[in-house]
Amino acid sequence: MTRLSGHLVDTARRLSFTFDGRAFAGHPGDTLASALLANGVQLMGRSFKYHRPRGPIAAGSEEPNALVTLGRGARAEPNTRATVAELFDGLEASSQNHAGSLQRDWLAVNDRLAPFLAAGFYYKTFMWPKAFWEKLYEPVIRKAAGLGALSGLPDPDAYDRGYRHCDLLVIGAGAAGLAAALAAGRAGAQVILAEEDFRPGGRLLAEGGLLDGRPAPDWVAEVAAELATLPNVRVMTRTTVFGAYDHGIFGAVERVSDHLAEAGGGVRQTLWRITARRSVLAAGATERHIPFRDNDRPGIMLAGAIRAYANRWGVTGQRQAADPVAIFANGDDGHRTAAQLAAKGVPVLGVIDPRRDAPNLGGYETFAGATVTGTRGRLGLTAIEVTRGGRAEWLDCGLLGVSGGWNPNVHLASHHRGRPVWDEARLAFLPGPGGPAGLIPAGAAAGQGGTAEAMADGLRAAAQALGDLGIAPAPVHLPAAEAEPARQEAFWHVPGKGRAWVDFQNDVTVKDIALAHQENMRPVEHLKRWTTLGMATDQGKTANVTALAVMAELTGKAIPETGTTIFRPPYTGVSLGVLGGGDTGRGFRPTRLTPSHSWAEAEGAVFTEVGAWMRAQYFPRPGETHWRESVDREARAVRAAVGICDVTTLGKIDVQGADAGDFLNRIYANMMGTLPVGKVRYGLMLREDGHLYDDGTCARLGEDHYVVTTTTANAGTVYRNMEFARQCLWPDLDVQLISTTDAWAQIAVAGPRSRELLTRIADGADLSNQAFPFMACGAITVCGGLRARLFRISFSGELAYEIAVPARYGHALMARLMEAGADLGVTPYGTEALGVLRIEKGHAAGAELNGQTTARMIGLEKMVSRKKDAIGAVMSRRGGLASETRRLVGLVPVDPGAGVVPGSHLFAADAPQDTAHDQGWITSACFSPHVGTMIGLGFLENGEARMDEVITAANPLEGTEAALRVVSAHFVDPEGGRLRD
Amino acid sequence: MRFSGLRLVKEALTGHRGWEPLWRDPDPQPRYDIVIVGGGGHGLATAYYLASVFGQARIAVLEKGWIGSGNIGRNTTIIRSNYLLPGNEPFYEFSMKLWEGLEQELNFNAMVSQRGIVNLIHTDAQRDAYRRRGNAMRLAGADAELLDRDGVRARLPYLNFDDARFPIKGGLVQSRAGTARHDGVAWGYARGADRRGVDLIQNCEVTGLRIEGGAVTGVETTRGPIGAGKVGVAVAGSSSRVMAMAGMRLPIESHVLQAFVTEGLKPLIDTVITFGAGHFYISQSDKGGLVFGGDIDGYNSYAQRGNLAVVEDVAEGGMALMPMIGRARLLRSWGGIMDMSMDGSPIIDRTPVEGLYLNAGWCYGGFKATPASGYAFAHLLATGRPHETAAAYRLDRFARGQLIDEKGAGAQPNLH
Amino acid sequence: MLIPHPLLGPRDAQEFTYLGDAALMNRPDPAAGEDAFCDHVYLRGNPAGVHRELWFHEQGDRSWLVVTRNTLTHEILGAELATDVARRSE
Amino acid sequence: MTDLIPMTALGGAAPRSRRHGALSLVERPDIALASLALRRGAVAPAPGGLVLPGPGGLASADGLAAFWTGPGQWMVEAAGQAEADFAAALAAMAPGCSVTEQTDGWACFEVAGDAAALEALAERLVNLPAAALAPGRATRTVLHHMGVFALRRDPGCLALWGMRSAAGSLWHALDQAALRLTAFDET
Repeated sequence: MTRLSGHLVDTARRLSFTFDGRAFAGHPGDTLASALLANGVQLMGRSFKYHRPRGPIAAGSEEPNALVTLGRGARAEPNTRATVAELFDGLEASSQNHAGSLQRDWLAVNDRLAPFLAAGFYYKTFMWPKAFWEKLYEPVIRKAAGLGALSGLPDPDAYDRGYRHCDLLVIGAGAAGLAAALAAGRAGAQVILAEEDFRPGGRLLAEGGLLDGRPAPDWVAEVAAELATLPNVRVMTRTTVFGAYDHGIFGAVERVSDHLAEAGGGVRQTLWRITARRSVLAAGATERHIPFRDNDRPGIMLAGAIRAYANRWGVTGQRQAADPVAIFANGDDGHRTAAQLAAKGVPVLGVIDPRRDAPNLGGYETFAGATVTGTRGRLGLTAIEVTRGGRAEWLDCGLLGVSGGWNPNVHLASHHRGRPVWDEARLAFLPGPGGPAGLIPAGAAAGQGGTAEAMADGLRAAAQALGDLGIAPAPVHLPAAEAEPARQEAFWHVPGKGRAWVDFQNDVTVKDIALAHQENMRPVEHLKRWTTLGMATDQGKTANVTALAVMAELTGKAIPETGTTIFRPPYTGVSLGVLGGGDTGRGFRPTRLTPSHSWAEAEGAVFTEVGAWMRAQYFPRPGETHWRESVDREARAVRAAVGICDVTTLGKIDVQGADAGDFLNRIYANMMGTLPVGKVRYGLMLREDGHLYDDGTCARLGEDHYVVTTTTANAGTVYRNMEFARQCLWPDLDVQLISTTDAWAQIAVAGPRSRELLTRIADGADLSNQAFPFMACGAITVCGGLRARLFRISFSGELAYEIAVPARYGHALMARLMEAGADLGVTPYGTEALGVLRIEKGHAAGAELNGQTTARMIGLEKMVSRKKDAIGAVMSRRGGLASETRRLVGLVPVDPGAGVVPGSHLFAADAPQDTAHDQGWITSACFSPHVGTMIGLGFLENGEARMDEVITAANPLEGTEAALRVVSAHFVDPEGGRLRD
Repeated sequence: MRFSGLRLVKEALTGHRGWEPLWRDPDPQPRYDIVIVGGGGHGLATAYYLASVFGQARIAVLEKGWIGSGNIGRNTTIIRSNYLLPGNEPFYEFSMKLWEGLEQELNFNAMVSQRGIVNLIHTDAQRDAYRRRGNAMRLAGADAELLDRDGVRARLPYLNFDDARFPIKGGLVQSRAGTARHDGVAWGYARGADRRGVDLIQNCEVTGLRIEGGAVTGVETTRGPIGAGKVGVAVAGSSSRVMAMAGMRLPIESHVLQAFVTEGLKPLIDTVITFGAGHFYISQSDKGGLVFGGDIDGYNSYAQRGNLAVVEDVAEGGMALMPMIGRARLLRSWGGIMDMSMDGSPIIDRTPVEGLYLNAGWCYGGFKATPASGYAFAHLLATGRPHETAAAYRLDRFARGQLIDEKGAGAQPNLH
Repeated sequence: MLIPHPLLGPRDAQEFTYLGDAALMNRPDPAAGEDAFCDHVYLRGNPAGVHRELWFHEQGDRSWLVVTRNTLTHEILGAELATDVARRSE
Repeated sequence: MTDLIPMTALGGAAPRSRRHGALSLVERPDIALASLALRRGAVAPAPGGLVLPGPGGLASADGLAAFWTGPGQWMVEAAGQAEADFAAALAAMAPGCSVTEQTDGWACFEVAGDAAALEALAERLVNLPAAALAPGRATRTVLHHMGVFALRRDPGCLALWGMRSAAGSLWHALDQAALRLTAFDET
């Protein structure tokens, strides 16, 4: 069809696109909907429940019917509103939610079954037989439900995230928003103007009015041009502000390349978190329809949408240009549409208006005191029934515009659960109290819907915001708008037989509301949940207020007494891709690498995750075919010779200050202040509730200087808790804290030949047992003068050290130790062997320190000093903790070949295996090369008193069970002689 | 009136004129034997079981808004009994068994769908912890199954197995877990209680507790004073506020948990998946929306709404786990107020005030607990003794040090 | 949310870690006994309204702040360095 | 001098650099870093004549630079001193203060380019008002789940100090953001 005059589409350029495989052409400036309408296509989708044929009713993001799938393959995007999809060359769209073709959808049988599918029907049936729900009913329902389909393939596009800060965020670039942005921009405020459309102007592009005697889009272009010159103003088109969060934070999505055939390697969309000191909500208004019998056919649209298609896109929605157009309206606004269409030469049948004193603005017939009471046309409107004074007549009609008044887009104003208030004069809900602080509604969103009113209200809002911000205003001249008749009368639906749709997408009719009323589902929320009204993709934008009015009529109450409706984020649907934007693959969260990572990689290490860290798990050697072989070899090497392992991941906190010792006495359950300079002590940390939460060593490097080590997992928590103690509990202590975890590469050198190895690199330091005994620490140099810290501590139970050098040398130090110790049998070992060594020694680690256990449970209650106060000391002694009988024990299988499985539960040998008889669980297990069998650690009731008892470890989850003997948790050198030699 | 397919056919053919109100809207009586404060899932279930199982009469449920307006109407609808500790697991398994017969019992289709749940495993240490949990479930009579990586891949091929920051190494599965239609649960219990004579009184906010001589004698409400022999409080989210009327402080903080649903989509995800490492869980509703959530916002709140940072965090987790959802659109988000207790487990107990009973502290486990919570609370109210599966949910367990701390997070409610 | 840092101005709450009731600063004297500690550890203020609470600027200057915030509206009425508060109460 | 050969945080023998359109990224392993904290009640020193800045500030003088990290706490940088024991040198310049070696606790990446390009990148990385990253300002903040110090040395240079162990992740985040930004510019 040829376009009407005066549109904003670039008809000089042609864009090809397809819909359900059929090729069409449109132009830059078109949406998919405007281009399809221009091609005479009305039918674009099917409704959710009854699969009724549907066409667009709107020209904006509120569209509930014309949902299509854009693109294909991994880029297929379901449920896209054709009314906002910007046309580009090569666009592919397909209709959705039908079985068979869009024209012949066999699921439309549901429409025939509609009486059985009334509101809430599924709550009343499908209960028998019981097993059939998951097997039969639910799969059938699920298959029929849903709208479009995801491809099931990973989203191939890139998304970005960003943060912007401004003095004033203006939401919406229509009459009010442009005026507000211009005023604030000229005044020098930092302004962001966000517009969901690809073109600023809002309804000014759609209304067909004049400003200062020129087409309104000309003024829009002038303002946009001026705003572009202001460095303090940023205009963001294709950007939807979808949510208002606390303290002036807004979520916005910018569709960066959705309108491009090729994204060129750039991002698809960007999520902006905008922090604004003040905001103006100039989001406009959404027209509402009037339910009447069979009001859902393709070709029945909102009258304002018809006006928009005619003025902005130069198209009307009939299938043939000669088909007559009618308007059904309860106010003057509908008459404006008719007059404009008539002036553009569109055949206008007339305006059907229930008001007896309905006006006539010229160029069409007015059917005063009349209503539309029926329609015909299976896949598109062909005729309407007009009833006047009890007389009905059918009239041929190819397009019907419906106008029931306008609902201000109050959504963001109610995102903080502030309730909109009813304005009887405007027949609309306006933003109420309790809106986001600093958000000023303006223009149609505030009920000021006329062009002149809206512009003036935008200025008022800007002035208010500037006043709040302490910025002096600058003058703005507003152009004169034409008079716009806007009288209306409340008229909510046409009563009568048949089905009259209120919520199009979810197929909720006036009858469904009446049924909800009959069944006492009358509170608005019950109504919505019982009927699914307002739960469709438009979130009730086109339905809620009308439904409320119908319910009010049924209950005989006024609308505000019946309820109100609030909205939650997002304003329109936001893709999960952009919400979760950025790195979602391996870069999803940071990865921490140890200083010797690349060395370990070169050595062929297999890595494992520990917290955010990647650690070498074991180092397979040629000929080893199973990880156990490698681990056994590594563990044996430590017990027999010497092994080296990067233990940098343990947290390190540098503690300095005159009161550092006193402070650490309060942090650790055991005494730390008495530690001599040059010594290390093992320590336990409790939560204030008395439970154990971390352990590690504390080294005193100087009179006022300690280094605390934490477990890898708890480094951050311990630091935070220490800062809490320092700042909030004991602010008068002289203590300074700082983390140094990453600064030092710390290498464990463990095994009977560790001293020998270290001596070779220690620049002549005396490491003899006398000079540097067990639990000594000190500064030395290694490898020709590199500063280092040496700690004689042991996790393996062998003679062992940890040596720390600046992290940049960690890699080289590992290599040097390997070189220097080649003749000693030096062996790198990973976390698996580390685990074997510590289990053999009975040391607690993460599985034992899981936040549910106590010092008593791991047999260290004596470390909780009674001589001083420390965090958790008092609470560790209360009844429930003091009477705890579970103790950490060692476990070995009675049958040497049997397995020991962590996570098994422990039972007395002859006890029934159920919750009531559960006596504990296995925390850790491994094969012990030293013992020659699997061994385990576990918590067992009265464990200390049950040495040598044979118990049962049950693992019903995997169908295994083992007889285990209870032994001491110290499988190796229980006297601790080796580590002191 | 009994609901059935036959009835539906009859009504459909006669213009639906015969459907009766799902419940009455009675005015409050001057006095009841038992007043339940809170017309949410737990309060309604309590009233239902008091009337149906424990033979109590003269019961009222007082609801400040509309029936089901609390967390029963704003959650992610998951039911499961996959707990670790002996204080919890038997209780949740009892709840699961009640779910399994609920719809027939209530004559209301709450769409209990046992589609299973998969808790993903990413490390060896996590597998050990889940094995301990799975065994605890089996020992309590629940079902549980441990899958390896291939097992998970066969079942959920669309997860990110090849480019994941947290590689999937297995999963703990409970096949009997699943989802239920949350509103349907509230309505089913409400209708069942109403049919057994319970007065459901909406728009009736309790503004005070009448306590004389250390015993509760009634409540003050926005609809006038109501006498009561016993008062049971089941107002999760507002427990601290209501119990403050009795001068009590609770080991509870109120926190907001956000939840999310996408636009409707054809069937895609046929189970419930939890991704602990990415703070994300998801299922798909019968209507087609992907229903998902993550962590609580983390600060005390009564505002029933959360903030953007958490929205992003949850969506990031979802994208990392299943990048196929990138082109689905978030339709709606909402926030519910959780009673976050100091050990992450609930309280069903008497209080120091004679006749005043408390059901609170559900953290985000409240929905799945609805049947057992109602049953156990009714048991306590009717008999004065805790139900055997809820015996550990005592108010004094904190002082005694007998905590039920599944996560081992300590007295830090926002970590549970 | 934005936390009005007394030294750095408004900063996004994402930089902070939340702890809870500012009464956690009032650790009982060790001689006060178990009951006092139980109250301190488990019974915290949970008002629907103005709440004084602790936030740690973990991804910032590592200050603990006492923030006064309305839990019904999330409106923030003020923020102070916890050390200032702690020293004042000593 | 030791004969061990150091490795940069990104695992190379030499610092890494990369160019994306108007932006260049470079690793700076040469800068020594030490933390300095005042003892209780002490007065701020002026190490090497450097006046230690107030909250959010960055100051430099005579080859040293310092940025505020918290009440009574600073990080002090010395370009070209990474191989020396800079903490010891700083301790000597600031007697009575708590000084801790931090050189290898952190990894420094500098982004250079014109101010507009830098700001376009910065707004995609960190959530800070423009004033917090104006020339001469520095602050710790969060960047893609990592804690970083962001320093605007001058209009054309933004420095980011991140945990050394996560240097690869930080580099990746910067590199990807710059890449996407420049791709966007070209479309």
